[in-house]
Amino acid sequence: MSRISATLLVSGIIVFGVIVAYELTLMPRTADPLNHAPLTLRDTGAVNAVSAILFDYRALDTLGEATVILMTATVVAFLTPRAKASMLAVRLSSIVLYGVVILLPFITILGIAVMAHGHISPGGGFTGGVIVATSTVFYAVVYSVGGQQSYVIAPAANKLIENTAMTAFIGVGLLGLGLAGSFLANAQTGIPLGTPGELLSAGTIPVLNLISGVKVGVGLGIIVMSLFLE
Amino acid sequence: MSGITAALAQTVNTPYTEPGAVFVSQAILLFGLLALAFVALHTKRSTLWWVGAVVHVGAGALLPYTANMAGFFVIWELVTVGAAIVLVCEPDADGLLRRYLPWQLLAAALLLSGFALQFAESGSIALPAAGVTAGRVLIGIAVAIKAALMPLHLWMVETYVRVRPGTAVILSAVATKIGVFGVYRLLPGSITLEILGGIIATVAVLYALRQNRLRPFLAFHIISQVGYMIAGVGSAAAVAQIAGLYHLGNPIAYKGLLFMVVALMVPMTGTSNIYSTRGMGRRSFVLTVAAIAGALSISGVPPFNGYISKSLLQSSLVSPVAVHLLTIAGIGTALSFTKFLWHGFLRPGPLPQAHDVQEGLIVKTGTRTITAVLSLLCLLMGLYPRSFFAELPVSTGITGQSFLSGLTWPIAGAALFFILYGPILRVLLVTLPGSNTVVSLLRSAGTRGLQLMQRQHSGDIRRYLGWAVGGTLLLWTWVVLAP
Amino acid sequence: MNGLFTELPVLLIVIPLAGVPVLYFTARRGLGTALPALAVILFVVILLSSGARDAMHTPVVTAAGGWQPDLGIGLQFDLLAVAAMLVTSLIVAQAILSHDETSGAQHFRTLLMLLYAGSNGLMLTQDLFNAYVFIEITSIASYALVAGKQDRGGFESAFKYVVMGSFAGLLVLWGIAGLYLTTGTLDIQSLASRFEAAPGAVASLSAAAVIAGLLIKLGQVPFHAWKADSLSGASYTVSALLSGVTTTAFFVLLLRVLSALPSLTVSLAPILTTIAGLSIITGHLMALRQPRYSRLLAYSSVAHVGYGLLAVSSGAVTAIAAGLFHILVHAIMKSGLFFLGRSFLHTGNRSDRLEAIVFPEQHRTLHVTLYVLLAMSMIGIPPVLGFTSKWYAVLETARAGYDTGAALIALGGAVALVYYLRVGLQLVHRGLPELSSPGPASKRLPVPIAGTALILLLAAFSDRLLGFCVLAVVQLMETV
Amino acid sequence: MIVLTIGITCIALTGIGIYGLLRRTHMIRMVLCFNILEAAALLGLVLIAYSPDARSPILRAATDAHVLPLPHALALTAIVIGASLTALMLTLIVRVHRSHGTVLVDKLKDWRG
Repeated sequence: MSRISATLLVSGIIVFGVIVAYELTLMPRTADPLNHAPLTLRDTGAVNAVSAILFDYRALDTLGEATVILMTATVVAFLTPRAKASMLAVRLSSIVLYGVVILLPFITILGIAVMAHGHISPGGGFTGGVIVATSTVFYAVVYSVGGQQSYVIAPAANKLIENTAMTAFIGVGLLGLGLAGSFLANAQTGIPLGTPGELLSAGTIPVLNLISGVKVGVGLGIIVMSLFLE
Repeated sequence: MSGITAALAQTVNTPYTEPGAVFVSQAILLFGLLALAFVALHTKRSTLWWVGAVVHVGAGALLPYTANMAGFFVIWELVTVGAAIVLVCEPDADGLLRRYLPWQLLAAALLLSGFALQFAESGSIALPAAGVTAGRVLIGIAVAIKAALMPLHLWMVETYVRVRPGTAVILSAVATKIGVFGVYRLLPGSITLEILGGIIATVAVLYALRQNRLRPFLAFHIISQVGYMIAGVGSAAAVAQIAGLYHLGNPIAYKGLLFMVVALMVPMTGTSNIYSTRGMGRRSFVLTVAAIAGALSISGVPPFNGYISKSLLQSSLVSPVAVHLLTIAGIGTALSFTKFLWHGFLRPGPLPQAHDVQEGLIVKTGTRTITAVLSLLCLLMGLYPRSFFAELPVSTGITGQSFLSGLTWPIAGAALFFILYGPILRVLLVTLPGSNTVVSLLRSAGTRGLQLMQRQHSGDIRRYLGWAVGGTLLLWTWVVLAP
Repeated sequence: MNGLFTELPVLLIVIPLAGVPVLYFTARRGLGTALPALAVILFVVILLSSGARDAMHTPVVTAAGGWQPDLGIGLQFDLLAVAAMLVTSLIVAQAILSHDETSGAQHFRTLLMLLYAGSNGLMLTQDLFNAYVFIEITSIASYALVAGKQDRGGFESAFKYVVMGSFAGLLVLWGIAGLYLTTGTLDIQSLASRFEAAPGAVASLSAAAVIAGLLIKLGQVPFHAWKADSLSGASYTVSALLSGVTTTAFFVLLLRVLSALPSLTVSLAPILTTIAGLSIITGHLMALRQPRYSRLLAYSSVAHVGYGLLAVSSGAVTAIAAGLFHILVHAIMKSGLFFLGRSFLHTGNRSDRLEAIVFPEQHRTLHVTLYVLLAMSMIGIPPVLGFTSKWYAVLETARAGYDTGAALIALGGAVALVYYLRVGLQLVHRGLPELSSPGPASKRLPVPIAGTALILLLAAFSDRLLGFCVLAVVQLMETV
Repeated sequence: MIVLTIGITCIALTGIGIYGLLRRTHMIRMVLCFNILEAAALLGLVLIAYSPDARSPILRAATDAHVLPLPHALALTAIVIGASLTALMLTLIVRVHRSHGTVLVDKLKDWRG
C-alpha cells in the first residue's frame, strides 16, 4: 500500500466514523432500558449484573469464549514445543528472588477470591484467572534464569487441568439440561439461589466462575510460557 | 418445476417430427453408418473409439427429434462427449482436446444461458416452433461455434487436420450439421442470417483457395458449405429453409465422400500437398470417379445433388446481396475443386514414387465400395430429390433449361482455374490476413491481461487488506448514498 | 420445557465441544482418537436426522439456558441448518477418515472437533454476538489447522489468513456493536422488526460492516485475495475442510443475516451482484494461470461462491434456494477434489505444482475415474449433481431478472473446463521422467472420496434436493 | 462531553490502527495495530453502555439507574478472544521468523499470483 492510498482509505474510514459519531450525538442516551438489575436479581440471584449475563443469560457465549482460550493454549503449545526456558542472561537481585516468593501466595489468593466473589462484586472468573496466571508468569520469569526448569505446572498437567475444567463446564451445562430441560440452565433447575449478596448464592454462577477462572488461569499460563524466549 | 428427468421423458414421448427434422436426422444417421463402416474397413480402432463414434453419430441423429430445451441441451452435449471420447483415442489427444473442448464447452455454456433466458421469458421448457424469443445473441454465438462459422471456426480447422483421416470422416459428418440444425430450430429467420451465410460462404472459399494442404482445404470448404446452409435455414422464406435443409443433407454425403477420398489418397501419393499429389487418375478408377462425383456435387453441377439445393437457394433467398455472394462462392468452389481434381487426378506427367505397397495402406475393396455407394447417392439425391425429402418443390435435377444454366457458373469457375489461377492466388495471399492472425492477437492481449491481474495479487497481505478496506468503504458509501 | 428434544440444537454444538476433552482422555489412555471423533459425528448426524422431521413443520427455536431470545441466546434448528450440517458432517467425517498421519493426529482431530462445533454453532445461532464467538472459534481452529503442517509455506499461509480473518472479525464486531446500539437487540429475529425503525444510517452501516466481514470470510472480490494464499500452504485435508465446512457455515450465516434485513438486501442488491460477478470472473480467470493444484481450486472456490452470492442477491426465493443448493453441492465436490489431492503425496512427490502431480500407480483407474467425476461436476457437465445445481442456478438467476449474471455462471463452466482439463491431462499422463523414486505405495483406497463421488450421481433426485432447499429458504423467510 | 471525547478517541484509534495495518511492514507492529483496533472497538462497546448519571451494574439498591450491563459482558468476551488472537499471531510470527528468517511482512511472498 502506498502512502497515498493508505491515507485515502483511512480518511474514508474517518469520514464514516464522523458520520456515525454525529448521528449518535442526536440519539437519546438512556440508562438500562430493560432495567436489567432488578430482573437480574430475581432471575439469577447475582448482584453483579455483568456476571449474571456472562454466566447465566449468555452462558453459551462464555462456553465459546472458554473454548477459544482452550484452543489457543493447545495451539500455541503445539506450535512452540519447548522443554526448557532460559529467560535472561542477567542475575536478578535477591530482593526480587525472595520478594516474589513472598508475593506469590497473596497474588494467588487474591485471584481465587476475585473468582469466588464474581457474582457479588466486580470481577469474576476471567479477571481472577488472569490474576492467577500472573503469579505463574512472575514465578517463571524470576526463576528461569540460566536455563532452569521454569514451569510451575508441567505442560501435561496443564492440559489435564484444562480439559477437566472443560468437562466440568459442559457437565454443569448438562446438569441444567437434565434437571430443567435446558442447557446451562440455572434457576429453573431448582438449585436454591440463596440470598443475593451472600457468597453462596446465585446457583451455578459461582461454580461456572470458578471453572472458567481455572481455565483462564491455566490457559493463559500455557500461552505465556510457550511464548517465553521465542 | 419440471426437472431434467421429466424433460427427457417428455422428449421421448413427444418427439419433434417436423419433416425437416426427420430429413436431417435420417441424413446424419445414414451417412454416419456409412462413415462408421468406412472406418471399420479402413483401419483398426480401439473399443473406446467406437463407443465415442457411435455416441457421436447416434446423438447427432437423435438431436433433431428433441422437443424441449433440456433434451436439446443434453443431447447436444452428448454429441460433444462422443467427439471428445473419439479425440481421446487419437495419438495427439492432449493437443486435440485442448483445441476442441474449450470451444465446445463455451458453446454449451452459451446455449445453457440462452435457454435459461428463454425459460425465464416464456416460463416453459418447450422449444418454441418459430425460434427463441429471448437470449438470441447467446444462442446465436453457441450455434455459430458449433457450426464453425467463420470467426469461430478455429476449433474445427485445428482439430480436423490433426486427427487421423478416418476420424475426420466421422467428425465432418455430425458436428457442424448439428450447429446448422440449431440455427434452423432455435433462431427466427432473418435477412441478417442470409447475408451472414453468404459472406461466410464466400470468405471461406477464398481461404480454401489459398490452402495448399488437402485437409485444411476441405475444412474451409466445410465452412463454406455451412455458409450456404445458414443462408438457407436462416432465411425467413419457407422455400429457402427447405433448400437450406436439403443442402444440409447434401454436403454430409459429398463432403464425407471427399474426406474419404482424401483419407485414401494421402497414403497412396505419400503427400498431403495439393500441388504434389498426382496420378491418382491412373491408379484407382473408383477413387477417380468418386472424386469427380464429389467435386461435381459440391460445385453444383447438375444433375448432382449440390445443384438442386444451390439453385433452389439462389432462387428463393430474400436478399439479393446474399444471392450474389452465393454466386461468387459457387465460382470459387468450382475453381478450387478444379484445382483439386487437376493436380490429384487429371494432370499428366511422371508418377511420383509408389507408396501403395506399404503395409496396411492398400485401398481395400470395401472402402472403395463405400465411396462408390456415396457417389451414387450424390447422383440419386440429384435425380430423385423428392424421394429423400418430400417437401422439395423440384422433382429432378435434369430439365433441359436448368441443365444449361446450372452449368454456367461451374464452367466459369473451372475456366478461371486454367486462365487466372496464378494472379488470383497471388492477390489472395497478399490481401487475406492469415486466418489465425486475429485470434493470435486476441490471445496475446488476453495473456497480457491475465498476467497483469496475476501481478496485482502480489502476495503482500497489506495490499489485500487495503482491498478489503476499500471494499468495505464501497459498501458503506453505497449504503449511505442509495435510497 | 418438555425435556430433551426441544434442546436438541444446543446439543449439536455441545457434543463436538465435549468431544475435545473426550479425545484428550482417550488419547491419554492410548485408545486413539479416530473412533471417538467418528462417534461424535455419528451422534450429531443421528440427532440431526431425528430432529429433521420436527424441523420440517416448524423450525425448533430454543434458547440456551432457558432464557428467551433478546435476553438469552436463541438457536434456530430449521431445514437450512439440517441441510448444511448434513453436508458439513459428511466432510468432517471424510477428513477424519483420510487423515492417516500418526504425528499430530490428536492435535488435528481436536481442532477438527472445535471447527465442527464452531461451524455448527454458526449455522444454528440466532444471536449476533454468539455468531461472532462462533466465527472466532471456527476461524481460530482454521488458522491453527493451516499452521498445523508446520513448514515454511504453512506458516506463511496461516499468518496471512490470521491477519485477514482478524480484520474480518473486527468488522463483524463493529457491526454488531452498531446494530445493538441502534436497535437494542442482538437477536436476528427481533432485529428484523426493529431494523426498519432505526433512525439514521448507523444501523445500515453496521449491517454493511457485518456483511463485509462475512464477504471476507467467504472470499469474494475485492475481499478474496487471501484465499488462495491461505490454502496453498495448508495440507489437502485442511483445505478440504476450509473450502467445504467453513465456507458453507459462513454462507448460511450470511443467508440468515440477509434474510433478516430484506430492505437492506434490496438496496444492496446491485453492489452484491457486482461483487458476485467480479468474483466469478476473477476466480475463473485467476484459476486459469495457477501453477499449483491447491491455488487453482481456491480460485475456483471464489468463483463458485460467487454463483451462490449472485443467486442469493437476486432476492427471489427459488433463486436463493438454487444458490444454497449450489453452495452445498460445491462444498461436497470441492472437498472431494482436495481429498483426492492427498493421493499425489503417495507418489513420493512433495510439490503440488501442476507439472509434477501424478496419481499413484496403484488404483490409478479408480483415481482417474473419481477425478473425472468430480471435475465434471465442478465444470457442470450433465450427468452429475454439479450440472443440475448449476443449471438451476443459471435458470433461477435468469428468471429473477439477472440475465448477465446467468450468462456469467454459464460461461464460467467453459473457462473451468480449460483448467480442469489441463490438470486432468497431467494426471492421466503416465510415466513422468523426473519422478525417480515411486515413494511409499498407498495402501488405502480413496474410499471416502468414492462416497462423495457417488453422491454426485444423485443428479436424478436433484428436483427433490432443490425442493428441500426451497422449503428451507421459505422457512427462513417466514420465521424471520 | 465525555461521550464526545471517547467517541473521538475511538475514531482516532481506528484510523491509526488501519493506517498502521496498511503501512507497517513489521509483523509485531501489525499485531499492535490489531490491538489498537480492538481497543477502539471495546471503547465503542463501553460507550454504548454509558449513560450519564448511571452507576456500574453492581446491584446495591434496585432503584438505581445502571449503565447497560450487556455491552460490558460483550466487551469481556471480546477481550478474551482478542487476547487469544494476539497470542496466536505472536506464535505464528515466531514460527515465520524461524522459517523465513524475517519479521517483515512484505518478505512473505512465497505465495502470490
